Amino acid sequence: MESNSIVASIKKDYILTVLETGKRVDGREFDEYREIEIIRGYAQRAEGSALVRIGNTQVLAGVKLSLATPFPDTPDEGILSTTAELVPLASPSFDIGPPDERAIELSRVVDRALRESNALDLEKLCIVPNEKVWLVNVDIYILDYDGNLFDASCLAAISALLDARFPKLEDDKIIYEEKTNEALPIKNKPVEVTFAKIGKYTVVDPNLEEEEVMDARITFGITQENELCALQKGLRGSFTREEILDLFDKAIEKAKELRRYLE
Amino acid sequence: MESNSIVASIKKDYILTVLETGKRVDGREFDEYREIEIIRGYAQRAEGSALVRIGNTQVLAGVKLSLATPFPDTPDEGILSTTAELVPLASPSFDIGPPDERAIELSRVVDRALRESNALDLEKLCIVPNEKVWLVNVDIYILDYDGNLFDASCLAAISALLDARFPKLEDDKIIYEEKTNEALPIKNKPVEVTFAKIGKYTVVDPNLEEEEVMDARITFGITQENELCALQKGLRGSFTREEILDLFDKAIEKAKELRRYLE
Amino acid sequence: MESNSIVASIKKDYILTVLETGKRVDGREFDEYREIEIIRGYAQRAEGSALVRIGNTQVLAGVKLSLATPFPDTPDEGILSTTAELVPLASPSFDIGPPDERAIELSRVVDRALRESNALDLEKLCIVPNEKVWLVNVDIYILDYDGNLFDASCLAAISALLDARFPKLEDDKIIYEEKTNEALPIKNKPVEVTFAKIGKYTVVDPNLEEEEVMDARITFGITQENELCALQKGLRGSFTREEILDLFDKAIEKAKELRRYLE
Amino acid sequence: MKVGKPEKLIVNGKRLDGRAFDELRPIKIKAGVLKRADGSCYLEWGKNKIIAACYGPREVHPRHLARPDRAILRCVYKMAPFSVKERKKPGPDRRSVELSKVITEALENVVFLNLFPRSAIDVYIEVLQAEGGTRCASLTAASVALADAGVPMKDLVAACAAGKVDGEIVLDLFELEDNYGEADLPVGIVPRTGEITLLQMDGNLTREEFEKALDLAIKGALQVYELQKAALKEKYGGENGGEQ
Amino acid sequence: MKVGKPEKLIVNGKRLDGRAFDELRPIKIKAGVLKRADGSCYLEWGKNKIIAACYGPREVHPRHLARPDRAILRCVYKMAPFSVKERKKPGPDRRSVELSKVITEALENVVFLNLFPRSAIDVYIEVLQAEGGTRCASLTAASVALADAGVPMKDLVAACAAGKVDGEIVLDLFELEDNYGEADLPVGIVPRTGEITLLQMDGNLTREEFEKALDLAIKGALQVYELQKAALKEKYGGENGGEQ
Amino acid sequence: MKVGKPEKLIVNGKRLDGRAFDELRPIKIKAGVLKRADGSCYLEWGKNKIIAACYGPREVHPRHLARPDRAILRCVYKMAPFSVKERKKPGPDRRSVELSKVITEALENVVFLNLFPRSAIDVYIEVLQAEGGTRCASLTAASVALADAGVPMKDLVAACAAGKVDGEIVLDLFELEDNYGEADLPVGIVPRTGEITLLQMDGNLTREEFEKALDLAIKGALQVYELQKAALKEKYGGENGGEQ
Repeated sequence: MESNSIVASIKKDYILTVLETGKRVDGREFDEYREIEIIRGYAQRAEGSALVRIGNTQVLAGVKLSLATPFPDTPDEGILSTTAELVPLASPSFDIGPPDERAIELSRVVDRALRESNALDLEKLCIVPNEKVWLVNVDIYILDYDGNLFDASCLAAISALLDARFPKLEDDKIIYEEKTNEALPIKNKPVEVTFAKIGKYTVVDPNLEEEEVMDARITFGITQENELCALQKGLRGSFTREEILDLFDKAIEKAKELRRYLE
Repeated sequence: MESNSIVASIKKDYILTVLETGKRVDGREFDEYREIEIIRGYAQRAEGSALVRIGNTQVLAGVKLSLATPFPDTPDEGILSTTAELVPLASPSFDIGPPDERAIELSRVVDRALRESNALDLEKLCIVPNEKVWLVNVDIYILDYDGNLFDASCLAAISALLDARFPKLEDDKIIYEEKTNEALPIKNKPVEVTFAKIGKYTVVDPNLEEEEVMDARITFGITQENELCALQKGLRGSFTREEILDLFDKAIEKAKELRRYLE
Repeated sequence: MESNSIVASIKKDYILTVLETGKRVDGREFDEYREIEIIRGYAQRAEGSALVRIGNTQVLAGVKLSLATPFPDTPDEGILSTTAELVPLASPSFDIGPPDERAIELSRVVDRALRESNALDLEKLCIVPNEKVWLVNVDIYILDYDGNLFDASCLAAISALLDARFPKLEDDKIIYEEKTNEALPIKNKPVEVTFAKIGKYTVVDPNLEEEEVMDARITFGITQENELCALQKGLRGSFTREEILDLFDKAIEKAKELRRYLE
Repeated sequence: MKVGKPEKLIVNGKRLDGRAFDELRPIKIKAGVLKRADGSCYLEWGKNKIIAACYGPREVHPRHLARPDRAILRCVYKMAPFSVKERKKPGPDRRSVELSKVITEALENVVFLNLFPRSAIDVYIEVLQAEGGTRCASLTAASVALADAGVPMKDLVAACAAGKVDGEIVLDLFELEDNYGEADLPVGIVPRTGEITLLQMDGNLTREEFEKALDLAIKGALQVYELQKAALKEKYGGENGGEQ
Repeated sequence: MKVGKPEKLIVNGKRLDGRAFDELRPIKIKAGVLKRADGSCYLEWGKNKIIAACYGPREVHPRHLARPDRAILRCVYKMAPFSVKERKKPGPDRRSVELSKVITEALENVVFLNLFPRSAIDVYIEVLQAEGGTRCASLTAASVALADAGVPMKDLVAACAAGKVDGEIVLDLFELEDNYGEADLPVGIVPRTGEITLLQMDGNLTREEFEKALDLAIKGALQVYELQKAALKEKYGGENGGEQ
Repeated sequence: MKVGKPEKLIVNGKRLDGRAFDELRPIKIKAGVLKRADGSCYLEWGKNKIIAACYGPREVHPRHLARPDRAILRCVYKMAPFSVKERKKPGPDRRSVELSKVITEALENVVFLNLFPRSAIDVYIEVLQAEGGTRCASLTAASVALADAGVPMKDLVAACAAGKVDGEIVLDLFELEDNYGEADLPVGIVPRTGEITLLQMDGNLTREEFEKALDLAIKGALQVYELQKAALKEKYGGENGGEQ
């Protein structure tokens, strides 16, 4: 995701010059998100779905339910599986083919927030212990990439889970055409808050221009109890202990803002 | 399958010059097939097989039978599966590796003709509904590529199906060494007829030289009742409504010729 | 595994000059192995393991047991599966990715020696005929490549099998944490002896320098009864009938030496 | 018989979704819906939801695919895992490969590829919600995305299917008709010239039925063409120029 | 015990297919059977049916494989899905990869690779019907395909296996003997020099048995060599020149 | 509840393996254990056994990955099939891909990549025996392998995890604690500067718990740093120079 040398360095100089004035290239404050919009029920063949826009970034998540055998070590729990596709439609830097390391990291960090916050009550997704449980697939589809995929993807995933309704189950077969009114057993609504470090400055919700020059990235997954449920530092740059603790505090504040979009 | 620019354009000019005289580069009429030969039973470890030669093009199809679980939406039907391999032996333009888009298109268009004409009575391939049915694999192997793979492959596939005999079934196990006398339940004998459009001319059964310069290709799958069971237009060129209707009529005539080789 | 032209040819000349004096570049006799060391139980999460060093070549083999359905044609036999990975850690010539032809050949030649000598009594690995048998995976991991992978890998594989103990089996589930005292049913201890032909000279246990210039390679798998259980000639060079018979005799002698490390 | 097949697909002269035989599903087209892509199109066709994006002309990767005398056009048709009833595993299946090929070939006809030697023009099509007829819908959307990217074309390609359902020739099959009907004939046309650049059929049609279906599909495609143009006009303005 | 194993493989001093211990299966070789390939060979060996095709010398793809001082030789052994009892899934398996490697190495010995720097010579081998012994049959066919393509070689490679069946050393194992016998020893030789360029064994042989089997295999390969030459003569004429 | 979860992970103020809350497992580090690699490191950390090897700076393959202004660093984390309870199938899984990425990024911080334009520095990490905490152990070993290869670095990266188990913040989780504990926080630091270059967390921590765990992990990493330096000194000698 690094741009090539000279252009990148000129771009970075420009962005830093603006940051020195206390503003960002798109006019935002350091701790300000771009405009956020969430449209639930966007993809109606999914059991649940949500399109999330953060500025020009667009992410669509769809939830599909099916039946599966539980894992041997959790015989009375359903299964949650999260994937992300960086479809080439969304950016010239995304390629056709199996998920690359960026897509894998993205899906795993979102999965971590969902899983570790117990967003889904997996025990309630058990139908017959050891034999049959609900498999919940959350597929995250990046449609337009203008920065900050982590936060947008996590918002889309949890929104799609909130939107989902169980389909009818008849003699062990799913009647996908008939959705029931029953929602999934949601126990927590985690959100992720990402900061970019550019030179000595740290800004929330980086847009693409900022991501192209950032030195480091850090993502906090925050539960509705303001606890940390996931954390991921990225890129070559570093953070000090103090920066991390400070950003954690900011993340808790931002998480409250984001969680308003989940109501 | 396009040759490179200058050579291709000289070749095309030459072929067009000949077409203007009402003949083709190999001396055929516009609506004339090359010599056709079909050898059934060529590959004897298959339950059925046929080697088809159209001019220098050689295609071998083999039918293997095995047991499988039926698809949930057709619990009382056997399964037909058609694949094609453009093995690198057959042409310098064929590569090692998984089937490319040419091989996939070829197999799907042949499959379509077999399937939509109900060439095989799939219900008669059911052994125990919901549980066990015959799986019929038709594998098409291109051995020498000198043009018109569609028609040759379809002829080879249906010939191999006609050639096939059920192996002995004993306690739910197939004794491949012992073929019975029972033929597969063949209900129809579709054939495919392919035309190439070169400039304003349209010729049946293009050879390789013609394929290398053709603008468009159209394949008609024709049932023994002279109905259309598959249709596939290919390449960058186009056909007008009138051309298509006219070619359909010609395809019906040519199909009768081809079907004679199936008796 | 060939070095590039000029350097390789100078290297070869040098090695041949030394061979003419009756010695090898590392001072060994033609029929002399490098120092051999075998450490059993090296990888303790495996049911059995062994690290083998022949000179600077290091190979680690691990044995894992699990439950499987037997093959239909051997319903009362367990399954032995041998793989080899040329991990890129071991050599600049090894790549990331699925096993290449060198790794496949290596694993198959070791597998052949184990299988054809009946090293494992597969019938004793049957739990319930037709239903459940032990699957024995032998994974060979090349850690440092300084020549003669065949002999080192075969030594590592058989040593790991000798080291292995069955884990506890409880209600059809394997308790990997609890190893029993029961060893695998070992019936034979095959070893492999490899010779390299460089010009007109043939040396046992080639090191990397020798392998880089060798014309041909031949590997004999020898059972504890001094019978041949596997044979593999490699590379572009050739052997005469007489050379092969002579090397077979030498291999029997060397095999006795190697087998001492298995006690 | 197939599980799930309705007893009848036509009841009292109407189709199961209430349409007349020659009636299109509602179609909504919007050009320029993505920021990163050079051109894009969002299309709703009945319950189908499709996005197409165009990138290019741009450098070709891998390089050996570049052609000295023209651009290469590559269309990739893909379905989102959640776009269908039973989750579709990510990764291309054989059907998607074939559809990508015929859509590419249908569009190669109209793009002036020779203007951009050694370049690539890539069109990515994502089916977000599928209800039958995604092939024609995708080709239609891809055309608009190309135009939105400013790629020079001799015309748009407009597409529509006709088919046979319970013995009747009908326009624009939706999913149930597609699955349980007797024939499906997708057609892509270049409206200005009448050329047909996409044509496939599966099912069973007599010579007469085929002619009727072909004509019906062409008629449908011409209606679709108007909507394509309207979408482009809506984005670029068109009162005092452009198509009219 | 293996399911399907016959009680005996040798009955009254004869093998199950009626052959004597030192008797080859019937072999038929034809050179030049494909139009597109630069050289080709059709071979029937017992019930084995094999086609080999040679392309080259030609450009190397991918390029980084090219060698400045010689051509690379690449043989690819493949089985058709319908060539064996239970359908073989398309795509290379581990056995095919190994066979491709040893066949390539056996032929590298005889081809004058240094005449064609930076080139590739590709040999594709397709097993259409398999009945045991396809490795030697493939190597034999590949040799002829190379010669048919006019690739300069110091000699053909001829191949044949011997093995041990019910305690007897026999020539040219067919499938049942291969599956249920005690040893299989495929040998490829360069007849003019006596060099052995392919040699593998699986099974169990004493020192004496090995020597006997090796000699028998070499004898068989020499018979195969005559058939190879005859096939090339039949195509190119050989009365007044060539091999004789 | 998870099958196999112990009733308690902390009994009488001690952890199940007998350690105190702030106690590291025994760690053994040895530099330069492989002949072929340019640099290498063998590391035992509790029951974890890991080898890391460094190759480079060297040519980049495939070439298009080369950067004109700096070297690329590529770390690959892999587990041997027999390193875990149930055999791990060969080939990269999603977890390995993520770990490779974060380890690479953590090390990019300290390597002077701009000294080697158009080059690659590859670090291969093989987990031979796993018992929890392989991420930090791998990063630690990779650092030493880089140093052993003579790759110029501003410092080593030292790593250690802290976490929460039965409500207590503890250092360096072993497998049972990792699987059944409440949180795991791996941390990689550049000791000379205090920079944190690897940081992940899964589980649940309050703000206070996080701070406590972070500080504990940093403390652990500083201990690990001493062992790394000792290992390098043992190989290269360090009495009269180097780090001291």
